[in-house]
Amino acid sequence: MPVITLTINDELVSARSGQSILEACRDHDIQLPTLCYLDGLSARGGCRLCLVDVAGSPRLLPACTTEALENMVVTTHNEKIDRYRRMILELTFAERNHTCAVCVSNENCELQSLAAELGMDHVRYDYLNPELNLDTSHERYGVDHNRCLLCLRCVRVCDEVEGAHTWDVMGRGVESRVITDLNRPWGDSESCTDCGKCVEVCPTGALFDKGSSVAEMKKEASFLRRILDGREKRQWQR
Amino acid sequence: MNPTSLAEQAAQELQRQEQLKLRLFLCYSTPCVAAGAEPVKTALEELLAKQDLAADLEIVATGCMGPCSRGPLLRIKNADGEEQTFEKVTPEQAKEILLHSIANQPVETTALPADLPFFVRQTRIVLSNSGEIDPEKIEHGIARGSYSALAHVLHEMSAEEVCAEIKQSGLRGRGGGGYPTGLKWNLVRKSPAERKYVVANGDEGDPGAYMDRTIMESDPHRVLEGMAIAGYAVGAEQGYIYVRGEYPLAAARLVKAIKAAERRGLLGSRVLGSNFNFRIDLRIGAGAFVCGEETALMTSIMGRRGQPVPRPPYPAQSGLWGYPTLINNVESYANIAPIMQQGADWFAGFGTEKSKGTKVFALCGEVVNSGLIEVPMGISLRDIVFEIGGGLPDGGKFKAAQTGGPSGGCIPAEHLDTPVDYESLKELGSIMGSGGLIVMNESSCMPDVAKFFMGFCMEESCGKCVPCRVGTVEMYELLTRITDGSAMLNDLETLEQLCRLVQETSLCGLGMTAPNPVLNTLHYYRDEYLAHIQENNCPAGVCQLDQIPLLKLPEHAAELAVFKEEH
Amino acid sequence: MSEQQKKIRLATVWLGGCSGCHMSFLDLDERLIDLLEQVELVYGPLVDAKEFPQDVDICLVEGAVTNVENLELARTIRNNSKQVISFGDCAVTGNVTSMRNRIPVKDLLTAVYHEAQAPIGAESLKVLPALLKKALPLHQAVKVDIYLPGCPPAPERIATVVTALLNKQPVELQPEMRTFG
Amino acid sequence: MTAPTAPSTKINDDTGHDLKFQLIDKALKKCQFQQDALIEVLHTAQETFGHLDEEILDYVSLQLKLPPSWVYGVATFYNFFTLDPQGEHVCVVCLGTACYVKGAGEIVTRLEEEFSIKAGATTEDGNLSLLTARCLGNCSLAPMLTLDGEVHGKQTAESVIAALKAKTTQKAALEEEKV
Repeated sequence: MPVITLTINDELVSARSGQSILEACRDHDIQLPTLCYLDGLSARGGCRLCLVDVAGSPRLLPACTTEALENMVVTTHNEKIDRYRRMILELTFAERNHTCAVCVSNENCELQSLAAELGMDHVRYDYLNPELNLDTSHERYGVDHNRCLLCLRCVRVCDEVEGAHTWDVMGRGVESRVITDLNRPWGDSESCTDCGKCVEVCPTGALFDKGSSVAEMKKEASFLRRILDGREKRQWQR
Repeated sequence: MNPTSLAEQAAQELQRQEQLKLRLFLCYSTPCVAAGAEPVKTALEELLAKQDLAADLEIVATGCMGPCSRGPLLRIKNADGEEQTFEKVTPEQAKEILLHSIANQPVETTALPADLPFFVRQTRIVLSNSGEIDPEKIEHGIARGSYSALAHVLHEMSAEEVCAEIKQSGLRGRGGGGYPTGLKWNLVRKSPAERKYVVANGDEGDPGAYMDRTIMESDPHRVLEGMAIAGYAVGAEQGYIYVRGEYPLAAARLVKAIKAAERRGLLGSRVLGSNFNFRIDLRIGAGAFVCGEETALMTSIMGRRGQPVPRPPYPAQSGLWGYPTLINNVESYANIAPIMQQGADWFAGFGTEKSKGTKVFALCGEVVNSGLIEVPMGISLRDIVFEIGGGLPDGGKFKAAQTGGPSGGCIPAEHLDTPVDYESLKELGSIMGSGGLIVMNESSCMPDVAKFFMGFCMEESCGKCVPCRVGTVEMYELLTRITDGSAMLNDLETLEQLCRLVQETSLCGLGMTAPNPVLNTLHYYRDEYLAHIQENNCPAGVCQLDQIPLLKLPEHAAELAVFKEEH
Repeated sequence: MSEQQKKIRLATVWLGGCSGCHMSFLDLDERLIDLLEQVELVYGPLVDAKEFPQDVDICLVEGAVTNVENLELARTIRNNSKQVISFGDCAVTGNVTSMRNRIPVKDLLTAVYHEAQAPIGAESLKVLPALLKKALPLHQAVKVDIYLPGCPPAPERIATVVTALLNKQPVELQPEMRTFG
Repeated sequence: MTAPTAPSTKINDDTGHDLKFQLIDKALKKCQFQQDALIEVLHTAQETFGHLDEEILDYVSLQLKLPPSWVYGVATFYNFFTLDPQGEHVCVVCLGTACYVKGAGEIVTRLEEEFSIKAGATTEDGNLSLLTARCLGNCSLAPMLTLDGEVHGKQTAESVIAALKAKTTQKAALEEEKV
């Protein structure tokens, strides 16, 4: 595969042609915060945390959906980008009811740890406190919309990897919500295969194993790369 | 049909029209119909039938004539080509006008003066057929040159030449962005692909804008012809025209127009006897402002949730179903045929150095003559509002002209002499937008207007990216506080910072431009914001300001809605 | 006396919270002794003072701002303290205290004072300070200088912040020390 | 979940119901069951039934071979589609900029008070749905609204209330006559 060279944070790095800026960064251990991106799923560009500055572009670009190109000059961190990332996290926290202290994913949550990492220590905007429910109709799993970020990893993993497309989104704007089938209780879903991939890839406590209490829910999304490599490259690892 | 038979049909139809003693043009576009054009038409038809005059006379139900606030409009044209236009016509007046005109007697009803600035200050290129033809009769259009540009292009020009001509004309996107149309066409033309698409964006969503609707309703063939020329120029055989769901009449007329054109070989296979095939399908929107954004519009054409996708890749590289797609606004396409007919240099003779041609505006709000106008680029706002528009009614004082809808801003009185072109409006913190121009008087409160637009963006946000989905709600909350009296001074700072964030980090144009009305009004009318916050005073007298800032609550503890004895 | 005056004046406040943050403060254990050599504890649930004093150097505020009384006290704290610290998740984010925010105040009071297992009775409402529509994090009411998150913040976090403040050094919590929850 | 029912096999005493499904079938055939035509099919269904309930969405999803959640997602994304039945009469107040600066907001508030419903809702008796629109493109008639699809320009709160009352009492009178 042809190799290209680009500059990231004043350093020349090489990348495979067709790779995204984010993939190039991760290959060179350059840290970029992400929430909606997950290795193995299609990139979406929705959480806006991986925005980077690309010389010549009037706008900040999401590293996950922007292809790395020859001679590109990329800056992943500066005062403005870091501030914007914190503000975006503030908005994310303000949107739903993320009460870390009583969440099943406390201490194992990507949102929680990103906030700490990026120094987002308080939210200046009004908490919207939406009225949202908890669906525990499924035999093994539950969905708590209070903790959902609308990253749509569940929707994508269900469609792209499991092939069931049980999940999708209803409504729009701040009223958007993930749904199963025709917005029926998850437990009634005919398309759901109960595989649990959605639960494992969910970055917060929105999807969880039933029975887990505060701080008990631990997730492992690396299975995705393993099974995808196994499937695509026929490299099953045992 | 081939170019020769097209010209023949045009000549035939013209001849027929010339033989008529009298032609009555009745504006039959949505505003005039709402104002009562239908009974006028019935009355005229009955009279015609009774007097057995159908052979010598013709009633033409036309598209928009312009001054919508004066509807129903009736124009009468005799065999000598003399014309008179009547406003606010009732069925009785219409009959009287008809009878007297037949008898060659002076009409009692006063006609609009022929030199009305509303008419004479306009330059009609896009709207040249609007109000002159029955949009449902293709012959009317053909008689006025419809499809002759297409015939010329198909038989005399190469695709490259067409793109070059458009580039030379200086035409820029009329949907608001102002991207040079010729450049876009060339990009798509050069994109190698087995299949390409042409899309017309008729999802005119800006509140207070109805230019595209009028174009589609009044002269649908103009749009179809422009799309076909584009298809030829970029190498596409399939076009889609995406019409806003709120415009059923435009959709119905386009369906009829497409069928009529296909029947005559003006669209479909081997167009006008050439080797070029071009089909156009209609897609009807279902009510989502974000679908005006090009990538969202394309996902909607594909039957999905109309959410935008990050650019790059641009539609010119990867659009509908991953193929290169040319997407232009309806008004942009409506400019194509005249450019090809009369040449790029002729077109470039209108307008300013960087903004060529004309622009159609929907002039409305607090203005005497509201309606649809087409003016050369570079005309001053003052001329539009006070000459064409006739100023404000009831002695109202001009406060602002809003352009660009929820992505634009308010231009204050001190900038009335600014020429209307892409760059000048941008410098003022507004945008050309698709062409809504709303005049406001002193009774409009600017923070309230900003809140109105933010509410719009909040409800229309698709929800894909965080800054727009949540940021618009938070900005709306802050503006609500300012307009209900509970804001504190630091809220203004929070609001401004949030505006910058949403502008710079949103995924698509909706979010990126959503803060514009706030930033723009904060720039020109900051005093008004401060009056709300510091003096608890709404200068325009719009806002209630009956809420209490948080920190002052302890002083009002007694009035707070606490659960007391009433239970 | 002059020795005393040099001591740093520390106040702790308990607004809408469970006092868990104060418990965690007490969990500083033997470090409390060192601390008290440097500071004078002038106000809080741990000392007997009726009025919030003037000239406070450091004030740790636990809990969310949930009623008018909290709001009034928050104002007083801000006006009389050099450094205000949002102490624990309820003060920083609203946390558990703000879980009532989805319920209209009237319904909330009905549920608690009329329908609860052992109804307290309407008369108690007369002495109840007016509830705000929403329980708010402290910084949404008054300016806050330092955020000390955690539910409760571990004693190590408290020690880090307080030590830095006493040494007049900038407060910088490491990422693992600034998680919510 | 109820199994998707094809209209032909459906036991239904309401023959109008079957006819309506036939209209959807026609739309499906016209678009050759192309998945891309989902919005067109939903348009037809909305026009035919006046709303999109679970049975309809389930049927469309089955016929187009699209996941149910996909269909539901599309149906709830666009303003035109409603999942609940609309009232006997529908009043859509335009809230475009021109109408807004000429007082359309006030009209909505007054109507909400008069009929004790929020914009977007239907009265309990199912008589009236009060909706708002983001510009219907009749700005020269501002403030304007539509009553059962008919355009009414230059309105005031009083004129709308009068027109709506006339409509609702008209119906009551007709019913009385029948009795």
